[in-house]
Amino acid sequence: MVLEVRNLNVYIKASHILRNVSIEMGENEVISLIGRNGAGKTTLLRSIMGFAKPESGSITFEGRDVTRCSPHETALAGIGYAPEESDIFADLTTLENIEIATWTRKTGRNEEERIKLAYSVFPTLERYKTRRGTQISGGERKMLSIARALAMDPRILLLDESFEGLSPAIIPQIAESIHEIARMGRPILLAESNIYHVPDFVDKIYVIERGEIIFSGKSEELLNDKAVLKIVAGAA
Amino acid sequence: MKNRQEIARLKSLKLPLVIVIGLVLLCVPLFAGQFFSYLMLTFFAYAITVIGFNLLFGYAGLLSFGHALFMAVGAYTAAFLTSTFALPYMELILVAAVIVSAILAALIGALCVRYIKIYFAMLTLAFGMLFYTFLLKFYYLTGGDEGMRVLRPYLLGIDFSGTPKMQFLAGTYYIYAFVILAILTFVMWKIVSSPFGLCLKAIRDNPEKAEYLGVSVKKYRWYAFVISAAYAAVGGALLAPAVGQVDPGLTYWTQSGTLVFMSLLGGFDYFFGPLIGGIVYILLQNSVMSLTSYWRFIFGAILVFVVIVAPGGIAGVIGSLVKRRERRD
Amino acid sequence: MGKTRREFVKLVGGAAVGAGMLLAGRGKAQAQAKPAKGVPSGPVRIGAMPGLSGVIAVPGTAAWRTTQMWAEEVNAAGGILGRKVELSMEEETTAKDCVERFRKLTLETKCDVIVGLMSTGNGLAVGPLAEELGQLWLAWDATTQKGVVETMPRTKFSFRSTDNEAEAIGGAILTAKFFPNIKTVVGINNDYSYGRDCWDAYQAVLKHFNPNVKFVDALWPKLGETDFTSHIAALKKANADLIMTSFWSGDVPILMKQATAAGLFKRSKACFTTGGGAHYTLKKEFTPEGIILGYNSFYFKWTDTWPLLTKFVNAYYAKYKEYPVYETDHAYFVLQAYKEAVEKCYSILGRWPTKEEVGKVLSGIQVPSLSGFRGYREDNLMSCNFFMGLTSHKNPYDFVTINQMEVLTPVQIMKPFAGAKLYDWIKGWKS
Amino acid sequence: METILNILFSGVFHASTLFLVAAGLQVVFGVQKVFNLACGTFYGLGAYFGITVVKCLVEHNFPKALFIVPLIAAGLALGLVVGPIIERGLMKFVYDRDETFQLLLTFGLVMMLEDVIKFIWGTSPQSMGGIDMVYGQLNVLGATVPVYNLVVILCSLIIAGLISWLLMNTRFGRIIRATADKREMGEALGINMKVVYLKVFTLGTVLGTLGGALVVPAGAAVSEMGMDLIVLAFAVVVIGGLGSMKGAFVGALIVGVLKSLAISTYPEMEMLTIYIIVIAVLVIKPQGLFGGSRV
Repeated sequence: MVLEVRNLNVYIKASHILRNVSIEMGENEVISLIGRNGAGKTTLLRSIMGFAKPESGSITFEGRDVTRCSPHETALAGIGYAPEESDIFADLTTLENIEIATWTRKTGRNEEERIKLAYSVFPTLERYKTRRGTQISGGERKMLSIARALAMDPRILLLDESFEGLSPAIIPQIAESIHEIARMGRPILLAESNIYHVPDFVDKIYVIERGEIIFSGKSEELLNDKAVLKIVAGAA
Repeated sequence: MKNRQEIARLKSLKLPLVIVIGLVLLCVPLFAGQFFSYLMLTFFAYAITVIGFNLLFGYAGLLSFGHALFMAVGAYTAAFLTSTFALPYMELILVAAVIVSAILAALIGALCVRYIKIYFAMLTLAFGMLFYTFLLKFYYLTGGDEGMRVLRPYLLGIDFSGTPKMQFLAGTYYIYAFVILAILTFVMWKIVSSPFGLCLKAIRDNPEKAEYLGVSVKKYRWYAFVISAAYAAVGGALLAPAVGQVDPGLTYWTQSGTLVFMSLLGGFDYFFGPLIGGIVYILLQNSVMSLTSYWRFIFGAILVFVVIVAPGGIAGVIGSLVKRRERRD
Repeated sequence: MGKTRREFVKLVGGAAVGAGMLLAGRGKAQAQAKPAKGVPSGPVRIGAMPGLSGVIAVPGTAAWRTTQMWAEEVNAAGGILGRKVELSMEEETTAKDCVERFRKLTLETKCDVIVGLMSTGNGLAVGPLAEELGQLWLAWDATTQKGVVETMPRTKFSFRSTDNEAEAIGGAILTAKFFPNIKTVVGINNDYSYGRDCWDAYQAVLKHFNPNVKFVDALWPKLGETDFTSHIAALKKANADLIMTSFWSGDVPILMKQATAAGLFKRSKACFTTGGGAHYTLKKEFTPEGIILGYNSFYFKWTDTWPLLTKFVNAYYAKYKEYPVYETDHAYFVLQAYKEAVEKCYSILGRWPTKEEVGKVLSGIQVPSLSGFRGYREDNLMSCNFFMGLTSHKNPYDFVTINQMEVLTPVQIMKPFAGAKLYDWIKGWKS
Repeated sequence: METILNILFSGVFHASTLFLVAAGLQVVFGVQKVFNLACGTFYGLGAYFGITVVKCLVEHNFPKALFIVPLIAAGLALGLVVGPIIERGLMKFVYDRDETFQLLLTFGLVMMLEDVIKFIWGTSPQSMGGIDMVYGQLNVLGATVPVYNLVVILCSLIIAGLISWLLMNTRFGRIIRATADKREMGEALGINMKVVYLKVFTLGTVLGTLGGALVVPAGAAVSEMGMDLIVLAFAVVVIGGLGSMKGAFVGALIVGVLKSLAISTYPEMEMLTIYIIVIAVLVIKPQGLFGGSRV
């Protein structure tokens, strides 16, 4: 297992947001975390990153316990993160946004290679590399957010709602880029609220509802589980 | 939720305690020296101010760094009425102070409540300093840096000028101030436990949600601002005759800092927190100032310590101790 | 008190030992181990209220140091009538706090006398309080003046400092004397009552001597300002023959320095009525010769023939590596006056006097102080000489001193009695 | 003409020190979201320390004309020592608290440091004597300007240039701009905010101490010099826009020149004008003139 979350319980202020959540991510796996808004997807991703401190449970990444790691330590360990809001640095150009990720984590690849890698997955971005974060479209921001995480040369990627709010024309394009990243041998965790956006190359699906994992399995199995399907599909 | 429980517990357990403490405070002049009574008198004035201040700070979550302005408004009202207009009726002074400060606060508040957090703090600071400059500059009206005399007021229309000053302050005036404090504390208690008070808290915790639920956020903040200003003015008006002189130093920005300090020291999450903070601050200042000329350093260090180690203030520490014991029981 | 005030004073007058004799005897006085007969055994409690922060910190520190030095000296010589002196210090801050601290010193510490306070605002608050509490208050520099009008013409317990505008009047007299040909004057004074009153009084007096002089502009930096480059631009614009200022604290060297750096004194003369308040900071490098500099009531080298001064200045310098400023003498005088008043009372009554009795003796007292004899008038205002002159570089220090020193007497520069109207008084002068 | 130049020079001179202190305030607020009331106190500390260092060197026959070198070094060194001590010793504990607490912490710091200054240097005004006059005066179209004042203005401009270069062209600068905008995202990209905060707070402190050291030869150090400056620096950042360096620059110029102008034309209005502008800006454009852009 590359990433293993065991019995995670997370509270925000007094509310119990994640209840005994366990997920596993194997080598070369693309897994999808499906759940309605407020079900706890983002909190789970943020807990893995170290933004939210779990009350109990453990997070193991490549055999190392990262439960209590601070976000930058988690990132340096090799977990890339593209948040729901993209969080592009508005004052920096596209290129500078990507560059920052190459300065922090040192890997076998040098900075140039990593920037080139990011551009190769998202060629659109190269055209806008001198534009500032405020001057690019929503779809490009999503791309840049993922590209930036990729430029860190991470072992795995956590992508939060990468298709949310995008025009149907761009979704396949981004999905294809994600697929390409996965083919490079980087496992990906894809959080998604809309079941219809989940790409078909996903290997495993977890469904989260009110902070609990209520389903895990292949996508075919989910299609057969009417009860669960009703919960997630109803939200879309 | 926590607060409602707290209120319920307070009602059952703490009410007798509050009454006992109140009675002890009232009887201070009987067993303590005149000077200690005088200190308590200044405490009453500050208590009224911080109790109002905390409606804004603790309940509405708005940090005013210029609240000393309204205290000064109250104090100068007392000065004007007693020395310039020869109208030394305390009740009139109080009413005038409330009216003047409410009008001023309504105007300033209308601008300030559009902002929160650091912007609110800065804007109030700017108004406080504007008023400070005004008091200094409009020399012929306000006496500039020399300030103004505050003559002894009539209480309930009775002239006490025959009584020696300290006897007056530690006697009649003491009781008078205490009664006003008691009434205003009770009124504030009613305010914070009313739907209005609960709304303020809801706004503090989640303004978007409150707006969504149909609460007019700005209007509520504005009300809170005006009420707290009126309280501060009453505090200032009560303080002025005790001191006998008002000066612009009352509204310098560090004075506003003192009010925040008191609330924080006592614990602004609790209704009685600022009162505890006020009394501790005054007693502490009294002894530390006599002890060393570097008392500012000690006070700075205390503030830093409270901010870092005990942000809940004294009441917060007591509260958590009580809770721990309850849990053990 | 069976006796009327007049009788009491007469008695005192009869018994008054020559102050000079007291002075002479003081050094040799055997250290009395025990209090004199009829004197309580506990220490004499003296409350001191120096300002130790902000602008008043410079004179305040000097006064507080002097107070401590005086207490040490007196204790070493056996105290007052054999009672040790014990100091209680409370800082002078805002009026509200001063009132509180004054009450504390009176009611809690039970001080026999309280000395101190510099700010007039605080004096206005504490003056009436002292009367109400029946507490002797000997001010260092605080008055109870509202503008130039004394608010407490008759007091029993509060002994105020010299009139605020005295230095400005002296400055104007000397301006007329030293610079009779100036035609235009510009003022730069702090934006508070002292600054405004000084400017008004200065104008009135100078007009009296020199009716043709024009006052072209007045600048009002706020108290505590530490950068005057903008004001200097305005002073240059005014282009006057003379610049008058009543600055007295840390702002003096700053103004002097920045004005010199901008070449202001190449064109204009100047009158720093109270600049001596921080005289040792006026370095020769940036202070021109030949401008009027006032030292208030104490000039650290006004004479070589007054041993008290020489001894004190040397001791002060040895201890603090600074030369004392005027507030030292205010501080020294009030304590010395208190001590001698108590001793005089004792010589009549044979017991430790009450505060009221001490107060009665203090009215009209004359005692030797650092700047010569000085005293309290019958209206309980300090009365002393003021020292002013033209700056000079001819001295062994790195700062300026004055030559052509003028000693201005209280009769010249202070209203004759507390209730007098200042401007009527000036109008009545014969030139 | 001469008058206008005089007003302008004095205004710009005033602005140049205001800028340094306000810039220190801005950089700390921009990244750490802490409104540092102690920035004025750092300015005072720098002034006193600068005097001590220069006096000591001059006593040991250091060439007077070169005093500006150790002066700047003293300002820098002090900031580099004091900044990290305060950041590691105090500030780091309150980063996850409400900004109110952070403001109050710096308020406590102001009270403490004022007494520290008094304890070390006493209450007497301190100056370097006339050392700044070794540079002489310059006549510009009839206006006499002390050359040292021009040196201060120049230094301030150079520092402004350096900061802008640092922010725009260095990795550290980009990291500052990125984290000022979205701190959490920076962390998620592996940026150690502890280190960033330490550096930023130190930078803010250095700007204050350097400002104090630079300005003091032209005046004197007095114990209250920091207190009032906070209020002016506050006016600068409100007018310029909180967190914006450009805002600090323009705001300082506005406040400096305006103050100078008011003093020369209508001295009664000096401070009132500034407060009225502050309130007007807050009411009309609460983000300040450059509030939109960050750092």
